[in-house]
Amino acid sequence: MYTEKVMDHFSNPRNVGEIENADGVGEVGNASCGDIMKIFLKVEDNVIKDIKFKTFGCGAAIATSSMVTEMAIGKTLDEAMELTNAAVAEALDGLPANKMHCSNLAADALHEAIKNYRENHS
Amino acid sequence: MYTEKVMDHFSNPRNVGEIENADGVGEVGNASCGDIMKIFLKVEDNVIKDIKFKTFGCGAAIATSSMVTEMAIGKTLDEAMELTNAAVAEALDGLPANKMHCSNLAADALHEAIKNYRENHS
Amino acid sequence: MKKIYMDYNATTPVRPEVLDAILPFYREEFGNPSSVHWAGRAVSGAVEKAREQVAKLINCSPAEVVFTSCGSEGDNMALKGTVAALRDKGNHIITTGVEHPAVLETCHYLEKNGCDVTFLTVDSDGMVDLRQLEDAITEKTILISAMWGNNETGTLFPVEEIGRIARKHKVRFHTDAVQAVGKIPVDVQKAGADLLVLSGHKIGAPKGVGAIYIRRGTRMTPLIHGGHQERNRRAGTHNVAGIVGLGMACELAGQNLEQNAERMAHLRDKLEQGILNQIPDVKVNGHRTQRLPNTLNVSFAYIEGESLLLNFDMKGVAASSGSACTSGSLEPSHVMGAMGVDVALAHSSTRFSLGPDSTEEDVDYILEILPPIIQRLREMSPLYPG
Amino acid sequence: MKKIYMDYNATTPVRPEVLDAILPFYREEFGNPSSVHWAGRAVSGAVEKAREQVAKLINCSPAEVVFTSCGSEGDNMALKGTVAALRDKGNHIITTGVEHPAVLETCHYLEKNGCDVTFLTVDSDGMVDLRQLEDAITEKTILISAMWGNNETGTLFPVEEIGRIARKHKVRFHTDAVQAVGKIPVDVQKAGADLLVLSGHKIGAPKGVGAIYIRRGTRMTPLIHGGHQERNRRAGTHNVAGIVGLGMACELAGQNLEQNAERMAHLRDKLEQGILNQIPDVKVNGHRTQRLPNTLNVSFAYIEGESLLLNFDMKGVAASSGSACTSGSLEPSHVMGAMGVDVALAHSSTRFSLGPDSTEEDVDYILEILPPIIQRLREMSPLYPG
Ligand SMILES: Cc1ncc(COP(=O)(O)O)c(C=O)c1O
Ligand SMILES: Cc1ncc(COP(=O)(O)O)c(C=O)c1O
Ligand code: FES
Ligand code: FES
Repeated sequence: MYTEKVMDHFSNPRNVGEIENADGVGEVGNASCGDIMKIFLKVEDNVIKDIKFKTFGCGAAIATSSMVTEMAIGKTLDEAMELTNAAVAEALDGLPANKMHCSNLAADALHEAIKNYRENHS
Repeated sequence: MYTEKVMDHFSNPRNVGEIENADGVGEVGNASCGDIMKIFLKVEDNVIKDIKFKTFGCGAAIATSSMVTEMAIGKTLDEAMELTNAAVAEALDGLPANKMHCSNLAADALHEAIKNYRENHS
Repeated sequence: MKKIYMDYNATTPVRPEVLDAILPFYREEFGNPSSVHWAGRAVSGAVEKAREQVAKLINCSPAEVVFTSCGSEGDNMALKGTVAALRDKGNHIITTGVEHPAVLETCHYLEKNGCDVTFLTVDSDGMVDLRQLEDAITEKTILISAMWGNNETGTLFPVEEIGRIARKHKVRFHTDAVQAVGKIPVDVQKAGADLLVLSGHKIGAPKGVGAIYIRRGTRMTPLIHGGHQERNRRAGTHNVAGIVGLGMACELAGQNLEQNAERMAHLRDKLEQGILNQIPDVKVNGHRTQRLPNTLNVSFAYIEGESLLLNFDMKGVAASSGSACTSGSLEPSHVMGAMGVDVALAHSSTRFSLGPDSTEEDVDYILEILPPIIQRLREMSPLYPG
Repeated sequence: MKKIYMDYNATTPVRPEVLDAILPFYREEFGNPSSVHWAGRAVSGAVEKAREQVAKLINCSPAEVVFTSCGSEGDNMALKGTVAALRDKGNHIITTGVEHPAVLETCHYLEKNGCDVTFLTVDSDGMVDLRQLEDAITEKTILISAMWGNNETGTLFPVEEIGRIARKHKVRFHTDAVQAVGKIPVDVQKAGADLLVLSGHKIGAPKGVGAIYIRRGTRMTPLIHGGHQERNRRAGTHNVAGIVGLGMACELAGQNLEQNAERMAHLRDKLEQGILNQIPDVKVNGHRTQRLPNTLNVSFAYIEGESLLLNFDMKGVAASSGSACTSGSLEPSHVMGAMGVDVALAHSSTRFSLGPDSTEEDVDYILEILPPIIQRLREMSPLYPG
């Protein structure tokens, strides 16, 4: 049911973990299925230098978490804010129809983390 | 679905035909399935000397017709009047449940033929 | 003894290619298609492939195909599912007097439960009258259910025109195509059908599997509630082997549709002519041109159907009959009755239905054994004038 | 890669003896059991033999067995058929919150159509309270529907006592025994059941066949109207191969019932102990003694079920989960919910269900691969305290 890309990111997730003294932290829960995702950021000169995630959720949730961290790293915060759920799903070569909602977790958590950074540093 | 006895009487029915100038003729129709049976008697000294049948009906109807003629021949009219549908069915080693009504044809036609004989000769 | 099967409208042997396609799903591929693990995955792909194969044969999209356990389930679902879903719209159903019991008995049940049902009459060929159909439509009409091809006589209804009338009056159109699918081209778009039912065992797939086409956007209440299978339209663990077999059978049927139809029609016509030439007092039942290519229904006057079948059977020939005696029911074929065939001839009606494997030799053999059997039974019949 | 199947409650492989019994009915014996000729006769005998085999396993008479296409159909028939037949008696149904969707969804449908349904609660072991059951009975109660063994947790309801209460109050008793039949002794007389549903694919028969026991004299409206099959209780051409397979599977299950149950319980207990000994923060879901011998349901705290299943799958292990993520539905297992398991732990619930072919090696392998998988996933979890 999952694409190869999804299974790759699910079985070898990139950037799992926490960042101590992170510059920004975002946590979102998926209202529809009760799953949870947390993103940690290290930011320098408005650029995401390091990013880590922790996820309690299905295969799609873990894969999108992993993918979004790969897509975000090295981007400016403004660029990262434009990353959409659809873009993440597309980068994974698609998700099953009943799993599209899982991709919401990833981009939302990233955006929350950036907002959190901006609140802390404004 | 039919016993060997039924199939034997069905495939080699005994006493098929008509008796010209029969002493008694009985015809019955089976109200429930539209089938028809006709019995012809030759009677001497109150004993059935010859008997023939014609039947438009299912395998069970033909087999019971054949059987009833075999059972009746040589019997006195009083004895023959006591032949029941159940006895005919039993002599055939039974009939399927949904075919029990067919056996009604045979004994009824025999009884009608005897009554017809008695009416003609009283 | 020679065995000649002339009862393809009753059921068909499973085609060897179908059996080959099925077997892996009884062995290594035993998973539940709803499962996420290896055992489920292979299997769910196979179910979706079969859905495409069915969709292709009847020209719809795979998402419009719902798998069922048989034609009867499909017909029950079409009728009861429509009545439950469109209760707010109306309660009137139009059908015909010659439908299969899966439609007729369901209609009788629905009548007892608040529906009005119009049973259209047919003429002596078993054909409906389109004007009568159109006149029967009221504001409360929610469904027209008219079969594509009749199982007893082979008479084909003008489904495209029925579909046009249904669309014109915005009434849903269901067609029981159990006998038509695989024998003649069936196209749900051309027919303008909203619902269409087919059954696997009539086309070389196993017994116990079927499908219903549900046009996208057609509101339906499920007949079987429960799990999320079939997009919530039919619960129950998939009959994977059966479904795979149905898919393969549809693919095969599509490949050889025209040739098979021509071959069968040729043999059927030869049988028909042979019977009419050799045997007096025979009546062909059903439409002479608008008819399934494989079906021949004849009444041999003065002879009751079951006794004829048993005699055929003793010679290895399998056919079927519209006689009440065959079924153990009380009335002979309701189809013959609706066509105005008299009761004795209805009792005499005999159906030969051919299949893709039928041969010239089969037909020759039947034509050889038939006359003496008929003669013998007629001589036993009190109705026979001699 | 090693493949270990631990999902027998989802479906089972077809037993080789069952496949052997089935195959002739895909080849030479292809007739329709309703036909009177040679092609039908052999087959109708086989269907009746299967009926006896099923009857023997559950201790009823063959005439009380009606073949269906699956457990879901059986449950729908039991509920809807009772409601339609007993409309004059009442409209109240009592069931439990942990039934299979085939019962629950049907009850929700019936609720929308004029029935009152009481959903009994269960305790944290998934057990019903008999007093609560008895108190729920009113003058309008027509049916108690309570499952024999729960598919997710294996918890066994006290069916004999439920049956006694039902009889005492002259209420009909239906039990969904899909998970119990073939795993533990099931006796409809002892249970005092009026209706009982089973499904072939849970006991080594093919998918797409099942049966419902209908106690003699129990008024039922058919779910599928039409032909005269199954004494007018279920129309549709018989799934002959499936039915023959179901019969054989019942016979096999009956032969080895106790030994299989003991073997499975031993292995299940070993798996349970092994998990509890090696892995912290694990909760066993379901009753610890009143439980199917083959079922183990555990929640691995902090881990979501689907991600666990996928990791198992990568190691060749097939199991299942009560997580919403597995089904793509919005809510995690309603069974866990009814037992008061908190949402996160419900998401974590994982079911291992064993079968007669499960081995010690299977269990050892799982116990070997499990700890690192759990460790890895917990380290990825934002809920894990570390
Ligand atoms: C307890 C229970 N009831 C009913 C069913 C439905 O059976 P089937 O899948 O044959 O429709 C299942 C199986 O999923 C079950 O476990
Ligand atoms: C026209 C028609 N409709 C419906 C059915 C019922 O199909 P099934 O036997 O698969 O239930 C049949 C077959 O008997 C049929 O010929
Ligand atoms: S005589 Fe008609 S069913 Fe036997
Ligand atoms: S995160 Fe729950 S279904 Fe994907």
